[in-house]
Amino acid sequence: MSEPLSRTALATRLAQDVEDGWVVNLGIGLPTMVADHLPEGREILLHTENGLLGMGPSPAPDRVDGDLINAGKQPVTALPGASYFHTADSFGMMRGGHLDLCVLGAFQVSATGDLANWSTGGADSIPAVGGAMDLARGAREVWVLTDLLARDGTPKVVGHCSYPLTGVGCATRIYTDRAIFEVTPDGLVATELFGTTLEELENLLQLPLKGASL
Amino acid sequence: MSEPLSRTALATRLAQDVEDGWVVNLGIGLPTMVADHLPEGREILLHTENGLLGMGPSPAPDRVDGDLINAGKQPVTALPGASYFHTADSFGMMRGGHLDLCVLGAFQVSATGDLANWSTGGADSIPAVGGAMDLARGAREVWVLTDLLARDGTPKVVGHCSYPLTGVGCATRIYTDRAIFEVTPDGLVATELFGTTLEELENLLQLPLKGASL
Amino acid sequence: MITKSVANVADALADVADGATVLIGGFGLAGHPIALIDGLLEQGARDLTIVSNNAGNGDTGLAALLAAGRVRKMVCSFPRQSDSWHFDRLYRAGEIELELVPQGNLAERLRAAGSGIGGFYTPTGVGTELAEGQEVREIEGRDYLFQLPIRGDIALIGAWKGDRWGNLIYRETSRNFNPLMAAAARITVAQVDEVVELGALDPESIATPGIYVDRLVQVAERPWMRDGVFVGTPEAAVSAASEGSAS
Amino acid sequence: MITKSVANVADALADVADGATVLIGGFGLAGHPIALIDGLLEQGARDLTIVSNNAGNGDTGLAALLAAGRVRKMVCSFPRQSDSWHFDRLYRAGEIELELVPQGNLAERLRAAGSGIGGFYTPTGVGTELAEGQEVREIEGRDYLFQLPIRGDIALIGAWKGDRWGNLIYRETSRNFNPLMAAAARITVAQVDEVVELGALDPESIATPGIYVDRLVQVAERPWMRDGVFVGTPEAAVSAASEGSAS
Repeated sequence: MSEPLSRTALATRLAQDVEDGWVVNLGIGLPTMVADHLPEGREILLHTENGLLGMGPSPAPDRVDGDLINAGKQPVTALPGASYFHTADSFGMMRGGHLDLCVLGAFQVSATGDLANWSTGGADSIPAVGGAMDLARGAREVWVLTDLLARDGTPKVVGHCSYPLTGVGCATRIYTDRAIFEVTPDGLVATELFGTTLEELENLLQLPLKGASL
Repeated sequence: MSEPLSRTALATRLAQDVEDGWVVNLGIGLPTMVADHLPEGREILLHTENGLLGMGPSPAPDRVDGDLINAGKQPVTALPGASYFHTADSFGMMRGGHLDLCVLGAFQVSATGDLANWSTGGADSIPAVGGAMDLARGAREVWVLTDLLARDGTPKVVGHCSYPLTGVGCATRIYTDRAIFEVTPDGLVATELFGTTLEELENLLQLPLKGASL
Repeated sequence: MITKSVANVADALADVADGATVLIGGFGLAGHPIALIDGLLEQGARDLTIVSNNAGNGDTGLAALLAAGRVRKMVCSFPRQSDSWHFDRLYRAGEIELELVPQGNLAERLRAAGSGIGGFYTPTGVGTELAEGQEVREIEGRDYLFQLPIRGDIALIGAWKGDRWGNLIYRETSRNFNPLMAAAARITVAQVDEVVELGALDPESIATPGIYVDRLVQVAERPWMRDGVFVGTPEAAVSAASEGSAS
Repeated sequence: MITKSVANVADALADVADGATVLIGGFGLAGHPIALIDGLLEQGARDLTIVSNNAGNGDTGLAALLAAGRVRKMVCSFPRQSDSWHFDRLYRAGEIELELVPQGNLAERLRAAGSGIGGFYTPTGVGTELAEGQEVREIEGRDYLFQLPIRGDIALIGAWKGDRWGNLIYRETSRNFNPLMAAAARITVAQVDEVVELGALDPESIATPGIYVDRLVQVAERPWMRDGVFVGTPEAAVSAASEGSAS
């Protein structure tokens, strides 16, 4: 592709890789956009860690139910076939490895799959971790969805995270607006590029990259 | 009282001490007799560790429900207000100290409250523990209900259990056909005698006993 | 006869002592026992340790308790939210202590307390700064952190319906931490929209058996329900939508 | 589209390997997946490790599997019952290995496996011969035993109704170990009396969410039910009453 992906295009691209029948947790923030772009014809179950499997779309404005929210505390609906459970059962579901996929945002993600997405470590910032650390190891696959560069232009895909970690070696794939990376024992493998080249990316990230079937 | 208690009288006597509002587990075997002798006018909730709180009496013969049994695998009923839960939740209820009382049978019970009721340690016997060890520490009060003497005439209330233990220091009270004992830091205190004297009991058990308000 | 119902919130909370550890159910405002927290505010206990997933939303519930300076310490997973201004101010001013616990570990530690488990090993948080000072153990080739139970002196629970034995049912995702906290405290007080006849609750969906509940108070029905039936309200829509993104 | 239903028991169990660890739900015959066990008997896998609360009742279900010499090892809490003659014979003949686990520890170890807990500390069994060789740890002034998770290669579950996502509900005390085992195995197969439409099960009483179930088989309705309604039967009465006392 000849140019970087918009956020919508990026969420859509990731959504295409979510397989029929998977159970998926979309965390909070940017990854929740994926829900609106899941391909037609696939039945994908959404889990929200506050205690619902089988989450549906947002309700009509006059059908908002204060008892029915997602992990971002936004009103949602429940599909036929949904089930409710308490927080320990819900996190047991994740910790026990029963989900197929978690999609998470990132401040930084490293070439070995370390993820930092809960704290910038700033002296004045108020720490809040929520379910982030559980989500980071809460599924068979953990895909990171993020812009390649932070607002100040520094790369978010790094050799070593400088921000406090959420999980060690947990990310299995990284979807960014410039490239998709597979995290492998041999380092990052770029499987798709959007308006850039492998060489440009290596220079930008200052990381050795492998290309695969590009 | 001038003579030893029959089993029915013994179960009835224990039942009189079960207070209004208590949640009680009656184990299996002899203690289950207590259910039929609970005093009128008290509301006492029965817990059965296979997953029911609010157990009712046996069903009519033509209303037996194979899905509704007690820990002894006998058919039971459920009272209005009953609830069902899985085994981990049920044993959490006991282990967490939420029951008021467990009533248990015994092979032996010691002056310090050690209980042996799951195995005679015989070489050819097949061990089976079930919920016995959980029950032994599964309530605020653990009352042992047993004949004072085994069939061969040896005392079941002893200085030190020779059979394999179910729980250490768990029994708080011992109801037998000859006497009721409180297990205290200073040893056994006989609070009621049935057709015997404290001296006779001390000789029979070869244990120092205290009498209380006899 | 067993009757967990008490006449009003004040009676239910009369004995909360200064310095108590109070478990407060809810995830954001879903299942958050607002009426009980208002009662605790009125009751006056101070120097409290609060265990709750969040550290207050807007100006009601736990947020109001924080604003009144009653809380010495928060144990929670996600204090920082778009509408957590009272906590934010206290924290920045150094007027409140914070113990940050990942959400799944928080839930499991409460469950351990309720079910008599002495401690357990979790993979969550290994290798992060929240693991600092914690015992690490390798089990079957994988690293885990040791976690202790979290017990409460009192739990405040937001349920939907209850009966006189104290059995509780919840609605949808308002269940969250409530059943865990109900089991983890010495005294458990639940607010419900309705106290129903014994036997009226489905025994297969009682998420909190009455054994865990000491006191039950009926409060006003939640705004989006009428006579036990969901009706929705545009007002609720506005309020819920303004909660912002948080976990 | 998600469809956990398979055509028959044989298809559901085709891949059970020799030497597998099989978790079998039920407490006595309540919630015991008889049809699946009969299928396993027919399927032929041998050298099995079975985890189940009891070691068979009478001549059906697990008892039949034991009688056929398919089981190398039993992990259970209460093998000895008035009608456990097949296990008794094998045990006395030294033809079967037994790991005896107190019932609450068994349930909690299965739960640990399903929920990713690396291990935990229980007070149950401290100071008894079942604690021999186990790690003891003092926590907050009390002694506990360390326990590891129990995982299965496959779980056989006896539920009442299910839907195509694999959601399960149980009836009364037939719930017992089933939800714990469903979560603790790599592959989970459930038998149900009826596969119902998606949305027909009450989402508040689904004790096993579909995420834990891989295969669902509809079998004959239990004898004391007709078209989903309890009718009772004198025959069932006789059979249930003959189970004798056990735990």
